[in-house]
Amino acid sequence: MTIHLNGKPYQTVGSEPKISQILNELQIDPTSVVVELNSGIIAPDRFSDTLLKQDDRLELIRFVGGG
Amino acid sequence: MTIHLNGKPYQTVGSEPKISQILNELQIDPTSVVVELNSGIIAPDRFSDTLLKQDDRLELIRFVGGG
Amino acid sequence: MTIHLNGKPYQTVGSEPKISQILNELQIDPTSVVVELNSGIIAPDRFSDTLLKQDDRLELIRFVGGG
Amino acid sequence: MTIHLNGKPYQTVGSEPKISQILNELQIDPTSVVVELNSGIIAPDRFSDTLLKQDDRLELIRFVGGG
Amino acid sequence: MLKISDTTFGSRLFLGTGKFSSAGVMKEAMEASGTEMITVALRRVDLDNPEDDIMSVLDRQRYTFLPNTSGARDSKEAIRLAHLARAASGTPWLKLEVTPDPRTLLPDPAETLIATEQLVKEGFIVLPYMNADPVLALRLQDVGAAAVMPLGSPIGTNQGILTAFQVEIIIEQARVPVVVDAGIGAPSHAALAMEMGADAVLVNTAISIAKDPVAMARAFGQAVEAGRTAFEAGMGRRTSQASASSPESGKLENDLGFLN
Amino acid sequence: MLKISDTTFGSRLFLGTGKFSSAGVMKEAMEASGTEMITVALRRVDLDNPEDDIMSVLDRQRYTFLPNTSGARDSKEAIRLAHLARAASGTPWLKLEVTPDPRTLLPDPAETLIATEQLVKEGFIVLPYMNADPVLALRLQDVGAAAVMPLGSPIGTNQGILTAFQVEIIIEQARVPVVVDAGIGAPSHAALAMEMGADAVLVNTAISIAKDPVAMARAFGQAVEAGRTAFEAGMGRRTSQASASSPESGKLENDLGFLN
Amino acid sequence: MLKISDTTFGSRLFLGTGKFSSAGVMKEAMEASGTEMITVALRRVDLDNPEDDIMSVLDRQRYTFLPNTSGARDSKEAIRLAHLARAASGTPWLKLEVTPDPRTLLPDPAETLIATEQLVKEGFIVLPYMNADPVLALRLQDVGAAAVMPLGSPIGTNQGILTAFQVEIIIEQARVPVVVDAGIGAPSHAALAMEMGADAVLVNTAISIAKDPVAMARAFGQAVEAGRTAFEAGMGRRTSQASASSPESGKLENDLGFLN
Amino acid sequence: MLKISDTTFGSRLFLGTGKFSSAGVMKEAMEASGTEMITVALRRVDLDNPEDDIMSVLDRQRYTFLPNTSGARDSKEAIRLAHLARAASGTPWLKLEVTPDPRTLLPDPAETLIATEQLVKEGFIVLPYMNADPVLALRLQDVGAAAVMPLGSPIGTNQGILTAFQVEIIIEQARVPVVVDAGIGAPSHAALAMEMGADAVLVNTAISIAKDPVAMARAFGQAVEAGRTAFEAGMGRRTSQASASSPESGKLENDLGFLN
Repeated sequence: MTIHLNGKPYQTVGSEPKISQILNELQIDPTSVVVELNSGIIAPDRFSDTLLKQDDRLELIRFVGGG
Repeated sequence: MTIHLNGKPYQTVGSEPKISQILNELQIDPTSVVVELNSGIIAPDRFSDTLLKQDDRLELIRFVGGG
Repeated sequence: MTIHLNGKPYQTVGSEPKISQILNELQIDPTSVVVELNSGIIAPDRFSDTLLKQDDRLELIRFVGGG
Repeated sequence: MTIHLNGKPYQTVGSEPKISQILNELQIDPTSVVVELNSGIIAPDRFSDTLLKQDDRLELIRFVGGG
Repeated sequence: MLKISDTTFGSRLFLGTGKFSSAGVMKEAMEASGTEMITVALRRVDLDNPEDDIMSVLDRQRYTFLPNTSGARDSKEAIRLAHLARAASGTPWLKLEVTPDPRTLLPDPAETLIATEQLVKEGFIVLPYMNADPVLALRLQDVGAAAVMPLGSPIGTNQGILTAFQVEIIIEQARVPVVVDAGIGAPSHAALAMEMGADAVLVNTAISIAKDPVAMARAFGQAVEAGRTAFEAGMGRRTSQASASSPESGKLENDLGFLN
Repeated sequence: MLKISDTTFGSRLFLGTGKFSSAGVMKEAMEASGTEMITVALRRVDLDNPEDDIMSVLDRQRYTFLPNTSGARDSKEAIRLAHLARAASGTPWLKLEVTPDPRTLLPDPAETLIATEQLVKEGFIVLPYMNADPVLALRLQDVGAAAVMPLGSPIGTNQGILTAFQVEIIIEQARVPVVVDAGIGAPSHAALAMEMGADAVLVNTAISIAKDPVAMARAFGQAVEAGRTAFEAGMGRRTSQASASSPESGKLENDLGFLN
Repeated sequence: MLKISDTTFGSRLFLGTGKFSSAGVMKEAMEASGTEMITVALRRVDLDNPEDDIMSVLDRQRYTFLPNTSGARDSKEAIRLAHLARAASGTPWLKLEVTPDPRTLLPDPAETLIATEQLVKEGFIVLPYMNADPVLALRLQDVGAAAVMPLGSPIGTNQGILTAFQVEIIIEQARVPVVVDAGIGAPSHAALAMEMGADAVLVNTAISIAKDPVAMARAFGQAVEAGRTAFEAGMGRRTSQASASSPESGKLENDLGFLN
Repeated sequence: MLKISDTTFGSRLFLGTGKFSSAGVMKEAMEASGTEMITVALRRVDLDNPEDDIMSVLDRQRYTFLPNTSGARDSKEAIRLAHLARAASGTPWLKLEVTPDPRTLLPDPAETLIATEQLVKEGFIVLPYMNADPVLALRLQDVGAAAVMPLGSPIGTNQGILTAFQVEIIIEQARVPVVVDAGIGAPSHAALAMEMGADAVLVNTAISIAKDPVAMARAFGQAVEAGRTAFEAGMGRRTSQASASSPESGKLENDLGFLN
């Protein structure tokens, strides 16, 4: 299944994966990112029960050095 | 009769005077001013047929030196 | 006897006094000043055997705050 | 015969030439230059009767653009 | 040739008419300056001097009149003054001023933007007075400002162009004429503005309160021409390294070798 | 009217003749500038171009020639060049330059003082080029300098009058004309010098290396006039407090009260 | 003691975390600087370096984190970033940046005002980055900005406080802390800001791209303290008249009279 | 580590002792500043206060004393004062001041050069106070000055380093330490001098007449350290082009593309 991850197409392993699975695939510590799904922010406690659908727009954001 | 002329009370000579009469009383050249009556601009060609009522707010404005 | 002390006339107690006597009269610590007599610097060890004569020009100089 | 002209060796046509001859050889208008011979300035009216000797130091100077 | 909206101007010096000692001096100064653009303000008629009318002494054929909205503290007051100005002048030219703080007389960027957008829609030719803010300048152009008028320093301070780095950016990005306004206190300031590439400058008190306003007006006129001419003639860069104007000396020898 | 020694000058702009692309351009630029005082340097004749003579193209009736001693590294070399200059020009006018450091081309104060004193005794009209040093300016006047020429910034840098505070003191204390020299890279710099009360400015490379030297010469001529006119017309002070050019608004009321 | 919203800070130096060569250098520099306030930006996770997480290396107890909205071109984008920042940081602190022009990276006054008003209503502690515009500073305070962050000069230029006259007015009128941001390229710039009465300064690239960032961070920390101490110790005025530090000489007599 | 003649100094701040309100405040300020070099002047004993002796209150082990020749109007008077200073201090250290004009208190370049040469021959360690004249600085080094002390602006004006371009050249060419003296009115000025590469600064009235001289002395001490540290840490260049401290945004896409 294909979603838009950080603006680029991304092929998920299974169909309708959970956000937590995606983070796991990508080896991203869930506590280190903020997640936006189709322009809405998803709270960390919903990562494990939020299913992704075809063409969903998923954004994984975190802090970086800046002035 | 009393109107508010440029923010101050002004006693008109007659009752319900025309704007043109006021200008005449004050010896103001009608072509040298722009007239606002109760916040609406009055065209010069209406000076002679616009009657003033008690408590009307009349503003006589003109250009002065400025930067 | 009169000498010129720091540019002003000064009446000495005795005649032909020594520099050390003048400093003593003025209650000036000899180690705190440099002494010029008639434009020549007098070393401290000569204060006690240098006699002043009428009209000598004696300058008593010391450090003060400065930038 | 060799002289030093403006700091460089210069082979004169004849021996003991006059300054005026040198200027002529070089096609320099005598009124446009000031001449120094062995560090002394030579007046224009002496160009035609001043003879140059071996190793003389001749300087031909003129105005140029400057600030 | 300077062109604003569809009007061309032979002079790049705009003149304010405030604080002149007399109408006669003002008229002479205008002539001496060579200006073709004159700013005026709106005020209530002084009922004790009903004949005192600046427009009666000015040649309306010779000068373009640019009414300002001085006194307005927000976009609403400025728009109201704009309507009065158009009614009084019969022209759409407007120098938009929105200055909420009577102490600094500095312009309000947000209210200026709102008023510009509205007045452009109403058909005014709007020249907004603004802080030297490059982004605001772009926004004002986007909504149709006919020119932008960044300030050099606070009005009346004669401190010149303290905002040089911002004005340079504004000029670089401008799609409409840039008129430097406020703080220009000396001909050298006006010349500098033009050398930087400004299209015009507006000067008032530096001229009107000079000991000899007519001579000062002439001086500003010359300085603006000088600065513009220099801009067009291609000025040299600033460098940190000295270079001789006379021919460089070469290596040193005996005698006059140092001249070479 | 500017007067140096016993000569009066109708223009307060002195022009250097270095680095022009051609004699024709130089002559046109001189005319456009309105200058009456021209500097020239001394160099060895270029034996490969014996006809190349600047004096042949200049109108000696129209301009006063001010030979400089550029290249001199000490008072001895400068005095020797002065003698050559007088022999070549037939006049006692001299711009004294003593610049030991070819990198900065900055003047030597002690050697300049020595050479000035000597050359004045020999009857030269000496205009010493100097660092903007107020005490040195007094000393040079004491030994008979006909004018002093403080630098604005290092020659050829176009950085303008970085030495403003010193030049102001020099002008305040001057008993002879003050001519600001070096670093004047824009008409605004020249105007500023005149507004400060300088008696004249000397400009060279800013004009000669401009894309259009003739237009630039005209620009400098105008700027010098503008600055001088402003100086005489009495300029306003700089202030830190804003003041309106339009009539001040009074206390606020309803309606148009903000206008009053 | 500096207080913003309800938080007090022992250091008046805010540190940006951009462009450090390594996390180790960044941490050392933070410690050397003495800062207690750190800015960070938001970006998409680099999927090729999923472990690369700045927050994992920073001590959240020791520093207050001030997320910025860098990259936002209008109020809408800035507000969206603010929401992400709050979700990521768990705090309401926000450095609001709205910079539509990637070339100058200068802030948009109108959009900044809109976003500030909205985010304050949502409970954010908003520190807007702004042009040094005194009227805008007043408006931002009116809508609830916790501090204002006027720029000294364009970000990354190291040109210092080119906006001094505007910053002085902003400080004079401020009801909230004034933090000078952008362009501060040297400790002397930071000291000057504090001497002017600014409440704090934000520095980033001047430290992070220095040859020795840790030493430079220490230098800025000292300079900020020095400037603040001087401000509180009461600095002398600038004057145009010289006055001796050594006792003045009196009237002149013979001998050492010049000393008196 | 700063080294002058054969003496090394742990602090790059030299302190003048003029105009302190009391000996106690002066001593505390010295300690707070961290200075190791103190200047003093010579004056006739005040016969009405024979015990008033500054040397009795100062720790001669802790500080190097640098007597000045303030009051001297020419080389002869300066040399005479130098002899008195050596007799009074027992050391060859000397800050040479020759200031003929009591109004500006600016130094005389020619007389300073003469006195320096003579006093060096007599074995003095001479630190001449001088106008910021690069050629004079070279000449003074040629005759044996142990350091050069160019002025930043006229003494007591607090105007900072108005002579920046000259001081930069002096530092670049220096073979001995450069100590910026006079006009340093704020810690930011002192930091700037050090950032420029000066070896030390001398401060007096900015500290002694501050409301709180002890705090101000501490501030200057910190600022000098900060400036020196920055100089050694390698400061970034000034640029005219902005550059982001946060990661640059890439090309624009949908959604958060502006972050990338």
